[in-house]
Amino acid sequence: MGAGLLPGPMSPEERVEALTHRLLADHPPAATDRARFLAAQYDAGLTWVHHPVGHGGIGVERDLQRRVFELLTSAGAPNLQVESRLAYSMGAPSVVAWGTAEQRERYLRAIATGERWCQLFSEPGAGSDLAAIDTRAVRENGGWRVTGQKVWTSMATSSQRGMLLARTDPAQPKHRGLTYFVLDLTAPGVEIRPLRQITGEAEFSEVYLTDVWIPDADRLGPVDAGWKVAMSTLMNERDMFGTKATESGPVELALALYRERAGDDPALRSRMARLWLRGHVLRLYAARAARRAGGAPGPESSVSKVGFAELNKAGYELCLDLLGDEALLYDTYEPSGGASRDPRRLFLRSRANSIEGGTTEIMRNILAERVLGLPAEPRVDKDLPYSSLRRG
Amino acid sequence: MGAGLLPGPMSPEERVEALTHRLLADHPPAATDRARFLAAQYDAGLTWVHHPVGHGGIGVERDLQRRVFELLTSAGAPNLQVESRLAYSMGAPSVVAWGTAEQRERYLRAIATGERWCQLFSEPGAGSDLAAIDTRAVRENGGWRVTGQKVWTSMATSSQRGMLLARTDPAQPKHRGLTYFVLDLTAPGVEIRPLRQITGEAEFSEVYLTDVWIPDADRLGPVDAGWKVAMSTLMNERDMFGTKATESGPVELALALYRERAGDDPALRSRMARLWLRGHVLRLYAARAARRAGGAPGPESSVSKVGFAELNKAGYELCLDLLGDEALLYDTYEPSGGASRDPRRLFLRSRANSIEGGTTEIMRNILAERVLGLPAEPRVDKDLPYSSLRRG
Amino acid sequence: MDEPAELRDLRSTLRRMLAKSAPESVVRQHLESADGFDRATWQRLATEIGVHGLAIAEEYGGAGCGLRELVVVGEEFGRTLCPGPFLSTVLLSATLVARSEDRIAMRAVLPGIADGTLVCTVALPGHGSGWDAAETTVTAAPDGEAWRLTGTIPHVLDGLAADLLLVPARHDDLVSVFTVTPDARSTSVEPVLAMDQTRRFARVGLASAPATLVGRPGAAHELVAEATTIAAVGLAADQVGGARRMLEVTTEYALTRYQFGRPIGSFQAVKHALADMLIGTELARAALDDAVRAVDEGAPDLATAVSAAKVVCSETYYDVAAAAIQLHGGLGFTWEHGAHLYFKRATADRILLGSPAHHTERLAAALGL
Amino acid sequence: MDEPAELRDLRSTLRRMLAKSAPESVVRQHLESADGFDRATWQRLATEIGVHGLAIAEEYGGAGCGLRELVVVGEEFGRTLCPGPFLSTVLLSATLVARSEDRIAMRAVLPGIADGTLVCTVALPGHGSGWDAAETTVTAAPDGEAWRLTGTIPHVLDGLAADLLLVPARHDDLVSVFTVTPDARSTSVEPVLAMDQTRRFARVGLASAPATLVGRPGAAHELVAEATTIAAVGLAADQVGGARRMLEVTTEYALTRYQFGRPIGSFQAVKHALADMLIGTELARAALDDAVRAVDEGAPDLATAVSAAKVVCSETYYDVAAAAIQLHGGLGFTWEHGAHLYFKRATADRILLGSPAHHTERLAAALGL
Repeated sequence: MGAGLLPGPMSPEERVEALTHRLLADHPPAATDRARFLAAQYDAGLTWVHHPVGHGGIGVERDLQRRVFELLTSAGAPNLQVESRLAYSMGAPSVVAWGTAEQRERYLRAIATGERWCQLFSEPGAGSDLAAIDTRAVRENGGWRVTGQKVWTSMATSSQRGMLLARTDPAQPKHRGLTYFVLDLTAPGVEIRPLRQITGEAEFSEVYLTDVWIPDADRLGPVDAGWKVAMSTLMNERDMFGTKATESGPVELALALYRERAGDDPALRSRMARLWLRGHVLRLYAARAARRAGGAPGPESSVSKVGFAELNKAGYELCLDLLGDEALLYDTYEPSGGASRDPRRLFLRSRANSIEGGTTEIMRNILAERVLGLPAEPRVDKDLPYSSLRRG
Repeated sequence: MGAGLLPGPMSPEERVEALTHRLLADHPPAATDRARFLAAQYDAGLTWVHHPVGHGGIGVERDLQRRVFELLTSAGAPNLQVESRLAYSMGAPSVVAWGTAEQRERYLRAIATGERWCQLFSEPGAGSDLAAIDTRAVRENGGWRVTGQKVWTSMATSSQRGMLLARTDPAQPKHRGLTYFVLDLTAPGVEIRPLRQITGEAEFSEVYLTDVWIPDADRLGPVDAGWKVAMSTLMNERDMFGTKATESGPVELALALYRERAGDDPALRSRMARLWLRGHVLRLYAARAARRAGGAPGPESSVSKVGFAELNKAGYELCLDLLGDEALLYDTYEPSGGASRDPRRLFLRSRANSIEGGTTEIMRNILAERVLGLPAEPRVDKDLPYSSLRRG
Repeated sequence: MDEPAELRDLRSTLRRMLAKSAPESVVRQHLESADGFDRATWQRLATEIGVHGLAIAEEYGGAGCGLRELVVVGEEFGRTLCPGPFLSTVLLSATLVARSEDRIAMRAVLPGIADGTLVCTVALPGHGSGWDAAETTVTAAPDGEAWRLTGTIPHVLDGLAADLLLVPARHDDLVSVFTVTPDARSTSVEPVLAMDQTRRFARVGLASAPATLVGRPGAAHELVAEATTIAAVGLAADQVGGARRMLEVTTEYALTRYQFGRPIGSFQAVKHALADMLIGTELARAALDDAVRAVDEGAPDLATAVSAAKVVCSETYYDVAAAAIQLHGGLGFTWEHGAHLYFKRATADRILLGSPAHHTERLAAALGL
Repeated sequence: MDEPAELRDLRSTLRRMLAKSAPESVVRQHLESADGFDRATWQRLATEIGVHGLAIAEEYGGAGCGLRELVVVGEEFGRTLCPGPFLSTVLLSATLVARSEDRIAMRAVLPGIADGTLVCTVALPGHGSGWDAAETTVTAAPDGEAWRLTGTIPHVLDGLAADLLLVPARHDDLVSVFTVTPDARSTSVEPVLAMDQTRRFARVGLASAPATLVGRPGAAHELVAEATTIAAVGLAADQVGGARRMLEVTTEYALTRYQFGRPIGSFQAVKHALADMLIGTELARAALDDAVRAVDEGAPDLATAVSAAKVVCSETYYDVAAAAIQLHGGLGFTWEHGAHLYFKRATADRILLGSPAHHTERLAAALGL
């Protein structure tokens, strides 16, 4: 059912509302199979409203997608932004920017109908220095043979595909010899191992690739241009981190504990007020940045990233102090896969906030260099072939 | 009067005590001309007890000098460590380490009898990067013709000589073409201009050198080896900063203001206790470092330097908050040359503590590199001729 | 900058004008002048752009805009350290008189403020924590239709330059606001030196000084609270403007100052310090915008939004100005370089209209902690 | 290190022994064991080096040394996370019993601690701020010559492993210390999971449990205060040892981990973070040394010196361990790397025997603020 069937001249807002209501009327979520509902949503151009017609959109402003999700969520329909976060928010924009017509057709529909993707960039030797990845992809049989080790992969076990960055030409400088693939995780040679962390959970995985064959049709973007593709993926990640962090709410938790336990300790009172203030200002900033950006994430998201990382750490530290002696205890170190809201677990978890998705140090570099225009540090590795670099 | 005239076998402590008492008995400070007293002190080997006999010492441990000064001060005698701080504590050790026999004879006696020295290292273009100095010294007439501008010189107007670092060979890398001179400040071409600062005072000067002629006899150390000579001077400065800072006492001032004004504000109370604690621990550390070092300053003094700089800033900030609305006011911005103890003036003055004598950033580099052994950053200027370097 | 066009125009007009009327050389001329600013220049800002009357109603000679416009002025003045009684006259006095709804007082005061001919100040009983009118020690005694005030106010902003003083004073069981026109007989005004060299304070003594009541008797608490709340947002704008300027100046220095053969801005220590300055100013601006919104909408969270902005902007300006000195090294510590003027202003701005501790306390109370 | 030779010898002997008996593999084996340590290894430390009895008088099987020696042990245990009831048994229990001057109790308890056969703990009523014996909710009732205790203590360190509990309990108007030998009938011991995986806590319930008085009736306040004060110095040593270790490990990592073609330790951000870790550990050691001096001399500034050390060492260890995780990047956040074990221990050490807030309050009181 095309957009053309709708009555009269309407504002984009009105069109989006009307289309969504019609989708919900034609396919009542309670009575419709999930995949069928999602396919109908895609065909109605309501998966990514800013995409062109035929690619899950109707070519209106990206911001209007928010309204679609509001209506869908309150009607009990699936919300891909939450359920397939990486595929929806990071995979799809990269496919749109770099994919062939065939790939857009294939991947966007797959994502729109529920396929989940994970990210296969980081490696043990390539953290902050992401371009130092060592996973090798060698041409073979109209495709690529890939071997290497990836790490810090979220949701690997529940995903069908992975956004993979691999080195295709070690003789070029490190940023230049990389290529981006969309890896089928069921391919032979893919092994996923849970990676246990400080909290006891295994929220991430290590992914071992041993002679995995990838058809060339699953290469996204030109050969040796993977760095640029990966950058467009990452810009969307950083933006997402900002959003995600606003939801995690140590401030609310601390307020609840404060009201329950703080008594009249003036030091705790003033820490509580200060924590609230920090959260308040970061939320104001994030809202302002979202309005300003009109959807396109920029280096400003690094401000939120740094701010929320520090807020979370300070917030859960305050929670711990509010817990008194109970801060000595823990709920369970057994990997439970659960979403425990135990403040002690969240306290431990928050230590990673200044590391994951770009360390605070790297964020500060980005702000200084891209926003303030300060010069990069002298680079010893920039123009040398990757194969000649010192690593470790 | 030589040390040999003293009776029997004595411990070094006893010798120092006995010699000092005899000095005071033979030259009662109240009745003795200052210069004559100082000359007698030098001849008695009590100016730098650790120097060899004949150079103002008796070859005992450096620590024992403290006892000499205690006795002198309580007897009302001059104390060079206070009165000619730079000459006594920085100039003399450099002369001992690098001077010819003739220079030791001449300079040590001059310092011992009251000559004051200032330091002429820093330049507008050479701050943290001290080796970037641009003042040029060219051989002429058995001496050197010097032109350039120095800055941040303490006590220039009350000094007779300056420890001067100048570039003698711009074709060499920047650390290597420097030479160290002891400059007679009354020489033609030396112009001293007061440099006013944030507090309104002009505690420092700029020193302009225009075609100043220095005899080669006043060169300290080999030609083009000035960097090493300067380093030995600076190691003694950093040590002095540690000592000086322990005396400046924002903690005492804050305590007095707190008792006078704080009322029962719990936040001020806890800040006061924390400030006291920081000061307490830094004093413990400084005492420990002094015991450990047995007098020889090392990179540990950077710990004190950083710590006291931060303590002073935090301390005077607390003083300001304790002053309430009076923190809005000031005593006078007229240069008064006085030693005002107004907390607002000390507050402004403290901003320089993390800059002067090596910035906190440089101190952290020193600790990381010299104590922890971390590698230096890539240096773009290390092996290039000074004349080819980019400056600004 | 994603500013609406009309604000952007105001900003650029003002910036051009200030580049001529308040360059650093002019700011420095006034560091030691008695009033701290030049009346003729101050009036020109009023007549040529109408800066002082932006938020004053049209019937009193103003432009009838909101705080949104005035905040642009606050930022640009803060950016240049523009000499003039902006805080005392335009922010505090005009707001207090306008809020009094006393039409006689409004006619007497507002047009003069709008056209730049009247310098006016509020003789607040305290700054960092005591500007509650109830803390006044000045007393008012009736004198026929008029009043006479007696008492001392220790630190009156622009007290020497003021043609008119707004003074909270106690009478019966009430505290009301009065106007006093300083005269040699009943008013003593002694300048007291401020640490912030761009500001002037005076100790004002009133000995049975003739005075006129402004607004309702007993309205002082409310009027002073409203005026200081609005003025705090203007002051927060001053802080954001100053912080932005220090960020720009320091960035520029980090790009052009070479040490160890490369710009100091290429060292991570400098880079990260500047990134923190950037983060601070970005967050401060978000807090400022929100306070402006709350005032202009008369939102229920007004008090919280203003206190939040005052805390954040105070601490940011102070930290940014302190970092500017540090990153300039010795140069930043000299009288000759401008950084110290901003640092001193940041130190004063932090205290004026409520210290961070004071506003944090208000936030804690508002949160019910 | 400018340590006297005898301490240096003790340290190197111990370090050698711990390298064998408590390498990381052994530490990890005990992360999930019930007691958290191995009794045989614990006894070997007693018999081979006499670690546990260093500060116990010779007549009770100890070496009669001072706290100086014991602090070396605390540091080395902290450095390796050596599994064992050092804090509960050697620091708290031995000190409390020794200070009671109750010769019967001393004979019953100290030799067993010294030879490593007796595991003993003090059932403190609270940790971060409540270890004042007066806060106990356990009550004691006389039973002929002996006593019976009833009540619950929620977080008893090494409560499950303990052969003997020292319990402050209330009777009449007094609070006294009693020993209880846990038995199945009258004592319930339920393990509660600790965040610090190197430590074990239990909830101990006493239902008319047979007990023996230790020391004078009513001496609990004094005995617990003395024991916790001395033990706090031992805990500060644990903190210094752990912090030094994290500094070393992170320095090593910064030297060998390459990013952007060079060791991460050559980046100023990493360098300066490590310099701050160094500064912290240096200052913490100075504070620790001073507390040891104060205890061994019985100096009048004892309480101040100990509180100062506990605050500084607590915050340093926490900050250093947190920085260690940050500088290791993702690796530091894994279960596999040891950094999290130190961070968790630092989190617990910060609370045990008084949080920084609690000891700062004591300092403030001592300064007469």
